[in-house]
Amino acid sequence: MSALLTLDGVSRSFGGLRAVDNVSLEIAPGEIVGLIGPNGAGKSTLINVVSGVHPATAGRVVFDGRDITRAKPHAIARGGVARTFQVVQPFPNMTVRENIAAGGAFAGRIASLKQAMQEAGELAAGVGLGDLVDQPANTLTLARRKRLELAKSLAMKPKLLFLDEVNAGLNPAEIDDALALIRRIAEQGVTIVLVEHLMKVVVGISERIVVLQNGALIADDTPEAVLNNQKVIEAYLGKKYAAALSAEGGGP
Amino acid sequence: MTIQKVILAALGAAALSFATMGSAAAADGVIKVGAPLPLTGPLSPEGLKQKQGYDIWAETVNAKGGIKAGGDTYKVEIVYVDYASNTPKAVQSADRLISQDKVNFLFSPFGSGAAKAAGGVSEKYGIPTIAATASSEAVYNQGYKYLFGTFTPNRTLTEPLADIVLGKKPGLKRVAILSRNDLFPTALAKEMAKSAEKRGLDIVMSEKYAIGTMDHSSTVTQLKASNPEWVFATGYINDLILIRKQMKDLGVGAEVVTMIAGPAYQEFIDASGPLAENITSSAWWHPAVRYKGDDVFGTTENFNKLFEAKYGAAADYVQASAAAAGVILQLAIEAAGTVEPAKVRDAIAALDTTTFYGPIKFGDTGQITSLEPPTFQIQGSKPMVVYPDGIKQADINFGVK
Amino acid sequence: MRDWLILGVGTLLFGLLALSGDTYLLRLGTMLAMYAVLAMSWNFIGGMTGYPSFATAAFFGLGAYTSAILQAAQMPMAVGWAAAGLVAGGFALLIGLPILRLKGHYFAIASLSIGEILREVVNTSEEITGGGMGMNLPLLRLPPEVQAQAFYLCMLGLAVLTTAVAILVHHGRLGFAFRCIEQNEDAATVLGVDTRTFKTAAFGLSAVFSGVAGAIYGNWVHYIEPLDVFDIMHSVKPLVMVLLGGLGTLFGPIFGAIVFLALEEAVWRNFLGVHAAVLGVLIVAMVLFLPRGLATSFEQIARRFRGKAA
Amino acid sequence: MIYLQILANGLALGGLYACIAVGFSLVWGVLNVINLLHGSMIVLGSYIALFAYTTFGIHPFLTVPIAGGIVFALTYALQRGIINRVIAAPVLMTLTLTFGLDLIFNNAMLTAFKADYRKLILENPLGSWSFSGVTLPVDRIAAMALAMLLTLMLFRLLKDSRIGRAIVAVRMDRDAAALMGVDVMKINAITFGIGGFMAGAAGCLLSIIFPISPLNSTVYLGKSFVVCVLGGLGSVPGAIVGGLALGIIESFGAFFLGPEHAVTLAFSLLIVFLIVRPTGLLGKKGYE
Repeated sequence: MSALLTLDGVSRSFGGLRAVDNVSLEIAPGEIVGLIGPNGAGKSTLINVVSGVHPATAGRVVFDGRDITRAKPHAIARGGVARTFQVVQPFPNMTVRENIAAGGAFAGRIASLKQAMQEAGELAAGVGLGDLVDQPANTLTLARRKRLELAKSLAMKPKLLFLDEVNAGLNPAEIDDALALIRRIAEQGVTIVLVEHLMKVVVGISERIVVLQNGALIADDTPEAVLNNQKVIEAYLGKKYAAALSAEGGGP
Repeated sequence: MTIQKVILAALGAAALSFATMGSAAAADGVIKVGAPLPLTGPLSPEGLKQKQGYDIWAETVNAKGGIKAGGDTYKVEIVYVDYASNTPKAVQSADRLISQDKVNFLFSPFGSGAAKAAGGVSEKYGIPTIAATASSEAVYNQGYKYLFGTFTPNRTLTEPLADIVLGKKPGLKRVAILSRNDLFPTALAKEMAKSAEKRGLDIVMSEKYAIGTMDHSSTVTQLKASNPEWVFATGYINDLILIRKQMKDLGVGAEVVTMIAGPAYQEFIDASGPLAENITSSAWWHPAVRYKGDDVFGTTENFNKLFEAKYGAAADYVQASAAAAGVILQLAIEAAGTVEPAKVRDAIAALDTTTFYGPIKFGDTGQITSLEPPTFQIQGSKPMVVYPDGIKQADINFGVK
Repeated sequence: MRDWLILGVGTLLFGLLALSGDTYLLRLGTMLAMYAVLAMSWNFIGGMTGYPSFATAAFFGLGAYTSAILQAAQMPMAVGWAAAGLVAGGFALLIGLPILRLKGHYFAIASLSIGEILREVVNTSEEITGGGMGMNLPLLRLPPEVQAQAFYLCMLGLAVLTTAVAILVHHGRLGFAFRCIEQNEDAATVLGVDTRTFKTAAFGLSAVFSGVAGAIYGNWVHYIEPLDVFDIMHSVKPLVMVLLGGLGTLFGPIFGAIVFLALEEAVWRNFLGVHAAVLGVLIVAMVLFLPRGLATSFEQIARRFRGKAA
Repeated sequence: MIYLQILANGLALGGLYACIAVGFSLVWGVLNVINLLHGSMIVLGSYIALFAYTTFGIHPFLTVPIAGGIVFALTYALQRGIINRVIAAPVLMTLTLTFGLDLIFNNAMLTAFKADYRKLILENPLGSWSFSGVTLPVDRIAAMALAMLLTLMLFRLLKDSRIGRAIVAVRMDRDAAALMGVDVMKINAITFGIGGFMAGAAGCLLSIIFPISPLNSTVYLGKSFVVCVLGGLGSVPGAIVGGLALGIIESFGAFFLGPEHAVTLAFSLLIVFLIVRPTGLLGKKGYE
């Protein structure tokens, strides 16, 4: 089975800084992949590279058999790559319904605006915002905004969905709800890349975990293998502490 | 919220007051003359001058009891509208003055362009209109019957200049022409080029500068390189003050430096100080001319005296021409014995008289033909007439450093 | 549906005004229609899409000159008007591609400069445009009242057309995209909105009708000159009208145009020499106290009253 | 030789342009407000210099702190009283507001001073310097030198003083500056005032060079725009580089293309720079 997304030696520099450094990676259809790494490891930049916001300065990105390295963000979105933002970005003065409908009307290729609005209502109900469809987005709480963000992405009918820290700022109960929602989405056949800096959240749900540090890929394995990977532990805890930990023979 | 209410109320009141305004009927015994003028915006200095001319005429007439037509006597009222130096607004103002304020006659807006544009309106309504500041022949050759102008064509400025300069310096050959890229200045520059070519002069440089030019140093540097004997520069007063200063700064001189239209104004002399010395210019009128007229002012001296008493400065050609426009209207109304527009129009066309401004007679197109514009030179910080010989105050000097 | 009804009734009411033979009233009506066209046009890019454009004067002047040049070459008036819209629209698409990459003040200045450049180009292309001498348009050999009625109806027709297009856009995909861009352009992009194309479309829409308005205006006043048709006030006034009426609303611009014209006329008549300052005071007051426009403020006040009554 | 003269003309002109634009650039860069009043403030400075010279015989160069101070007070008050109320509003609002204020202000000057062009004529003209065929007017050189001195002082003020550091902090990150205890509203007003001071000072220096009239304000404003974009926003050295560049370009442009194209050239350059190099010649990152 061929990969849905292939990154081949992808780099992205800002001035002298290499935010993403020679990353090669394949994601198969239907997978749930966790993308983790400490703050500033280049996770969000990698998403920006794939979604075309900051195109790669070197390497190749192939999605669904097409080279999208230089494609425009909106074209990539219409091709089936959706993403949520780490800092949620709703259209503040538009209603929940309109926010979601935008994803359907433009990337989801729904020809009729009416149809898009209707489907938006269903999606809103699906993420638990059914009562709030006619509220302006800027009146929602953070947790609800995150769900709105999710619903917007779903309206795009994506093949591949990047979820950038959808759980940040949520309390444990809200996180559990969110994870359940993500599972349901995955069951519908959407490939998911879950970006987190908290390892705990991704371990339970991911089939595979990819670890970035300083822009470079340092691990790509099953959750268990990654948890025991010395380099990963070092990346998270610092060399000294990691060495002490492994001397005690314990694991995180 | 209360502030919002207050503002809304104010806006509403303003809109209402607007709706109920206008339609003031012409009172008996008053002749209303509409005068759209550029009282704000780039042309406002000219507009304000024109207003002074109209005002002094109206005041003088009213002080003497008004205009007599047939058995009736009329006071004069001038209805001003500021069109903010915006030509279409001038056209609209003219329309409004005629159709809404019911003026009996109209004075054209400033300059050839606006006078031409507004000419269509007065023609439409058949309202006699006098243009005090439009010289371009294109204004008058449109077949309009109701438009009359007090300026002779532009070539009547350049021709006498060329005559007197070459009369005194037959060997002079090299002319440089510099003009502001604007209606009157470019038209005048073209006439100058014609006058020069006709006399076999070499035009060693001919450049236009953009409206709003802040610096002429490149042009003046080129001017220096072309080594002219006669520099002919047109523009508005600010351009000419700056050009003159930069010529001095960069050490450019010539036998003759002519500037139009700045030097006719006292502001040019004040603002240029010693640099104004020996600058030559032409204008349609000059306070040094001496005419004995049949009008309300009588003589040129009397007009000058009244003007100085009222405004504390000598009149220039714009102010005089504006006052002359009033005088012409008055003479025509008195000759026609009525304020009926068509009859007054015929009376204007038939005028053949002399006023403080000079002899008045209009050609077939409505443009005045009887004036002989004087040429003058700034000498000892004063404009001195050097041509024509009849009113000459001084001989032309050569050499501007 | 409601919007079409409003347009229909409005058209009928304003159409009746044409029966009046009062040339002054018709002149005001023509100005009003022209202001409405310019304000509606600006609303496409400035209100709906949120790009502070100062290019209205550029499109207006370009339209006026396109039409005047064609008519000077003996083309019929209608051809001149149609060409004006096409040229202005095409020019906007062309220039929009590069400058719509800019945002905020940068875009504002770039759009402003276009008018300045066009004015100077027209000023220096003397052979074609007459330069600073301006251009005369053919006079119609019709009685003044009939002319006034004809130009009023033409300008009103253009205003109705502009409004109809605005209604379609407002309720359609295009307007939806404009609003997404106005709200958050980056977010819109990753939702699949082709922002460049839509922005350019908004800019083009704002140009087409402004261009035709310039062309009709030229014939109406039968004399145009660069200083006038490229006057920066043609860029600023529509913006003030839209702000007055409510940014991004559908009928706000028309409402704003009516109020603005009434104020302008009242101020202009009653404050000789200081009308610019009075207009300035109004603008300042509006920005400080009515930032969301009259229509929105009326609504708010009405809601308050209803709230109190209940 | 003529090229050397054109270059000298351009440099002298460019110095004046820098002097016109530096205050405007500061306000734009720090407050993110395009101050459309700037041109009128320069004109006000010129009138103050004119009256100081004709009434009291004070040399325009000595009037610089007086005119600067008066315009500082005025602009400080305007910012405190009016502009601060909408400082966080969208670009359109602040632009429209300063446009309205300028209509009021310019009309007031027109009423008070009339539109007539006046000129400050020094009793002892400064004359020109001439060496190896190149002539330079001394008044321009002196004005330019004074302008550079003022600009340098502004530069030091921003770098070394407490207020200067607060201004720079606000420019970098308004919210962070507020969290650090900077009174942002006050700094806004002071910045606006400093912009006004520079405008008033520029007006003084220009009074001996250009005719004076309220109608000049739009020309000064237009030049400020171009200089800012050329040099890069909010950067003091940027205004100098942008000013000199514009002066030289206009000078040679007028020579090669003809003076009627000088204005077109400046604005075309502005658009090209906005699109191709929005950070200006110096490449400093602007503040949107």
